[in-house]
Amino acid sequence: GTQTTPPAATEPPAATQQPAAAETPAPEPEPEVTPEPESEAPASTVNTVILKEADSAMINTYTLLAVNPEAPFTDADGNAVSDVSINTAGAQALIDWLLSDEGLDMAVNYGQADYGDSLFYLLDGAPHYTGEIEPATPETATIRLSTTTSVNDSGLLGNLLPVFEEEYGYTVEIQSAGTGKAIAAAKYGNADLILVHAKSQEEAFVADGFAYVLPGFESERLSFLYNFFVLCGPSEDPAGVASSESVLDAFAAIADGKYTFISRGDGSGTHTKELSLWPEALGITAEPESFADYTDWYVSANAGMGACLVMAEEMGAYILTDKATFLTFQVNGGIMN
Amino acid sequence: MTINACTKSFGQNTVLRCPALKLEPGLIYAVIGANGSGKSTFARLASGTLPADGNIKAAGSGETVRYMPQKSYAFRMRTLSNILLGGKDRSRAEKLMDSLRLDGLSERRAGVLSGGETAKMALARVLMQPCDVLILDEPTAAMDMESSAVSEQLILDYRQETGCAVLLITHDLHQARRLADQAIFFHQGELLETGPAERVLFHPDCEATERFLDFYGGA
Amino acid sequence: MTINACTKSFGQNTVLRCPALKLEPGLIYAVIGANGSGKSTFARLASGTLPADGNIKAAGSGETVRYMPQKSYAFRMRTLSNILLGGKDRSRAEKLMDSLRLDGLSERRAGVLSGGETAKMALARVLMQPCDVLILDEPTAAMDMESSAVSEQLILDYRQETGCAVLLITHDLHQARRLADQAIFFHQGELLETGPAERVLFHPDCEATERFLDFYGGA
Amino acid sequence: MHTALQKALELILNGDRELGNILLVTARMSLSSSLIAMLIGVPAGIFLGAFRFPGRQIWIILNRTLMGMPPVVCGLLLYLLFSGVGPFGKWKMLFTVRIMVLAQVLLITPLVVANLETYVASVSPSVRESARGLGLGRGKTFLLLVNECVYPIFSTYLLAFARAIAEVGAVSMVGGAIAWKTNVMTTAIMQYTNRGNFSLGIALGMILMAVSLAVNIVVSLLQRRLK
Amino acid sequence: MHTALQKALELILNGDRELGNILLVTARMSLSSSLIAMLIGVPAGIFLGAFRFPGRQIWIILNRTLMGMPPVVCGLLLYLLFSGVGPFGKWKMLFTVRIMVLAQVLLITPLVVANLETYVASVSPSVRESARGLGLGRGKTFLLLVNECVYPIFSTYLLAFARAIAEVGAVSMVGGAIAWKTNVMTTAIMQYTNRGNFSLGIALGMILMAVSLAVNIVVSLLQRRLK
Ligand SMILES: Nc1ncnc2c1ncn2[C@@H]1O[C@H](COP(=O)(O)OP(=O)(O)OP(=O)(O)O)[C@@H](O)[C@H]1O
Ligand SMILES: Nc1ncnc2c1ncn2[C@@H]1O[C@H](COP(=O)(O)OP(=O)(O)OP(=O)(O)O)[C@@H](O)[C@H]1O
Ligand SMILES: [Mg+2]
Ligand SMILES: [Mg+2]
Repeated sequence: GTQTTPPAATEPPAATQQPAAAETPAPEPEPEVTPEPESEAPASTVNTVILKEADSAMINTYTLLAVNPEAPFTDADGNAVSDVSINTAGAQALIDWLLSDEGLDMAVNYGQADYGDSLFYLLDGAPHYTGEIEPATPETATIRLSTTTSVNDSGLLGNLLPVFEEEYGYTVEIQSAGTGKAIAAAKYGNADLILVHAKSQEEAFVADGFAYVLPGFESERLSFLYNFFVLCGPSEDPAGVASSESVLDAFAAIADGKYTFISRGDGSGTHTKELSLWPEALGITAEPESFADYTDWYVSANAGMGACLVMAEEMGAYILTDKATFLTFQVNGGIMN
Repeated sequence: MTINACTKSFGQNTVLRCPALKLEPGLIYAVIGANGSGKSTFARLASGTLPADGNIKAAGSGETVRYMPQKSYAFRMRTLSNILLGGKDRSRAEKLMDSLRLDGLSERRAGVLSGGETAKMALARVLMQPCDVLILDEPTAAMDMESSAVSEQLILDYRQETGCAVLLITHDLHQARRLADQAIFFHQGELLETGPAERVLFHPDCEATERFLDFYGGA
Repeated sequence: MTINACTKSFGQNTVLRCPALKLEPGLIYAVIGANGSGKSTFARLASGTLPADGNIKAAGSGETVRYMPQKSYAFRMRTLSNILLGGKDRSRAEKLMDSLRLDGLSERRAGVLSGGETAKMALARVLMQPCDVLILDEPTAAMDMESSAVSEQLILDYRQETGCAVLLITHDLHQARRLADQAIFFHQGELLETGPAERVLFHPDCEATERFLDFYGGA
Repeated sequence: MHTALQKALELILNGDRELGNILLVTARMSLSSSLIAMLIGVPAGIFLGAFRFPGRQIWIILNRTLMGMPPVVCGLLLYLLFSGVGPFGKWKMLFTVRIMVLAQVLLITPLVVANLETYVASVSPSVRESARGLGLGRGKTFLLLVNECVYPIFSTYLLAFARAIAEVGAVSMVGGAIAWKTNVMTTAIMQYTNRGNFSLGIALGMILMAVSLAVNIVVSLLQRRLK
Repeated sequence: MHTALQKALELILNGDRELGNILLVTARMSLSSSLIAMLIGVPAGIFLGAFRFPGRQIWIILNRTLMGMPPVVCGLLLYLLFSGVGPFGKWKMLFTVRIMVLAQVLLITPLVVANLETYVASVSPSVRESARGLGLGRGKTFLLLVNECVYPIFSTYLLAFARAIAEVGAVSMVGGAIAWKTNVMTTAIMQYTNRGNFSLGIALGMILMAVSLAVNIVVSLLQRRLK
């Protein structure tokens, strides 16, 4: 079964709830795979459980950025490229809608039906759009959205976008990849807007001039949703992270005891977050050289969240993940017997 | 050795119909007949390289058979190695190659040999070891006259040494006359006539045989 | 037509050394020699299917050459289609097949034909259209006597109709005598003797030729 | 395994609309790419196997090296070339089925060429000698060689099709696995696996293998008749 | 492209330690899997191509279908079999090079079998007739067939090696692409691509192709000498 530590004080109430997957029927995706009841023996189900969540250090903020059509695009060899075609009108319409009452409402409520809990929460002071939304014209109908796997795999976009498409006549093409690649796609002129969750990378993106301030908004970075990264691990919790003071202590305990830890290692938002949580003395960075001496416990998997969760389950390892992905993974059965 | 009665068809095309046949050890049987009359098919059945209809085994069991097909296959190796596939006795291989004037070619890749050279190699290969029945499908068709004569002598010697029965398919009636004790005549897939070579080749019973032999005079 | 002087080597092994040669239209040249003496290589060079050393073109230009290789290849199609590859004239194809007794086989897949049948198909194929030089590499070696006789007649007719020169490689000296006006003798890759068939085949100048022909008596 | 089978059947019997779309895109992509690869590769392979020309050996080695091009590299190269900032960005081909087909053609053609080359090298001397002896030109000889290769052409087609339908690295890179547009069986399997939905992944895998099996049986029967 | 080339050269010249490890794992994995696949596939292919036995046609179709098994499906199946709760979970093979080799062998062997089968089917009648005529048994005939197939065996090996070194779907699934342990060239390329570091991805791709080219040249020269 799954269990968690009590949430830290900063949390909105909803986030403190343990995912009550078993209680809520999940009719939409696959009715026949019901998540294991909590009472069942751990061996026969997903043994990886949330051990540490809702720490203030673990907030996972999702940000929308519209790609600047005047951005200093360069090709792979660094030569400047002009006239890259970007569907600015489409990107604006999608952002307007996502930040409208309707869009925000749907986003915040997503997950209630399947997981008994929201997967995303509204950020305090999130930008809010109240104006008109441009309907599609033949030139602007196709919107290229580059986003991270967590947003896509959690089913959030699949739930929201059909409503938008239906109402305004757009088609949104979603490419999902790790944050690093999602941002690179935009830099290569292959996206009209991006939806990512790695502050430092977003700021670099803005600093390089690839984003711009949409009319009616104040900032290039439109952070609007958040949820939490969670530290997961075997239910036995040999490192005792569940009872540690803070998530930083938890990471220190893992490193101290050399308990196996799975790192995404793929430059994703989750990876970026993880790197910031290790004790500085270890010197772990994205560079493989930096953890060459820790290979006995630090497993850099360079894979998607799903694959890493699988590996964590398999190795009885600790892992950092975003909560939405973890819940989706769990509802889907995670491991087949 | 006995060859069981058998037939061979491809689709509805019956290519061979052959009654049971007894081969006496030590005799040479010339197998003659027009192109497409089923001689090679007969040889394949008798040698066991092709199953007869109903998977009947044409060849009797217990006897060893050696068979030189009409199209000699040169294995992807040296000429000498090809010959040694027929038997391990190196000195015999060298003797055979000598008599067939293949001695200069023992290290040549067998695949590049000329038509006649390939035939000689295949003959040497099949003569490397004794057997009970030796089946030769037009062994000398591609050979020059000297090699042909040598080959005939080698076949006679082999028969002498091993006491085997020999089935010799040939279009060369001179050759048949020189070598054969018995003759077997195939006509349109039927075994039409068989008997002492003298009789079949000179005073055949069947009209078809006679007609076939007519062209002999012209040759 | 002229054949340029040329040589052919494989590695350090020189297989053919041939002086320039002039072929008169309307004459049949018998090409004789022991196995491996280079006859087929000569035919390949003369037909242009093999480049001579230094990529010299052996055959003169302007003349059309048709060539039947020693190993006839049956293309993966019906017998009749195979023959029609040689020329489009369907009635001629049928006439040729009739005379060669291939008429029942026109719809058979050429790949399954017997050795002699394949040779006859290949001969018919090459005789489908007129040409200036016809090169035949042991065309009748696999044929029965009747087919052989028919083939000889077909070759003579073809020569008559087209006035072409014919290079006929053969081990059958009877055949050479019956058909050839001229004879060319190869010995160990050298063109050793050439001249009127009468002389070369009966009163050769060279000792090697004489030795080669000796076995003729025995045959 | 059992659950997966059940799911596969359910998906098919319920006529799942998304599955239908995925199957359609998969079929479109793998059929067109394998056929185009054959159209280019068969002639090239026969040419390379049968005719001697200067630089032939280099072409053969080059082709074999292309055969070893990792799909991810192929995908990456095309991605860069067809990106908005790339030289062909204006064609707007990224994330379409067309570019997926292009990537597959680049990956499969060398395979087809190599297979044909190997086979033709073994039959071409006799074929060419006989064809030349009949005065047939290069064009006719070439057609005859194609005809001789019918059996290996079928086998090669199966190989090409198998690769086209099973490939994921290049296809996901240039196609983007966009739902309802460029999502094919393999990328869908990846997606489900990434969400931890293994049994749905296996279910799709089973459907894919069933499609493969059906194509195989049809082509094998055809091939048998032609032998 | 230019930047990528520069990066590739830098990586090599600097003797990058991680690159060294990746190359080593790649070599270990692709050499062993391609060789094992040959050891199984060559005999099986020759057997299937040369000898008639009941059910042969079914085996051929089965093999062709296995040829179409998507790497991701293969990876997924192995994953399920070797995961902790799977039947072979006790062997603790998941996320090791050994299971990557196993996955590759499963993927490559059918290819090897199909290639050999096609070739052998064309030479086997003559070979078997002659061998039988010399009284050679099945074992010797089999060895002769192997000897006749040396040329296609080399070509097939190149194909097998190319697939082994270029595959990414199955390998990443069962191997986990763990840095310093099971990370190979293709998964490393994926990694850099995922981070948006395309030119480093291309640089690795170039190195991979260079390795491929070297192997090709060596094998082609060997093959030429043996012809
Ligand atoms: N590729 C090659 N490499 C080495 N030697 C070769 C090659 N091809 C042919 N030879 C040799 O060249 C010689 C002449 O061959 P050719 O086929 O011309 O003989 P031929 O006179 O036609 O003989 P036959 O009467 O047996 O047909 C033979 O000894 C043969 O072994
Ligand atoms: N697979 C097959 N399908 C159909 N017909 C076949 C097949 N194999 C052989 N034949 C036919 O069987 C007949 C007999 O062939 P076989 O090879 O036994 O003749 P042969 O007497 O040896 O002739 P040759 O003197 O020309 O060698 C031929 O007419 C041939 O076309
Ligand atoms: Mg015969
Ligand atoms: Mg010859």
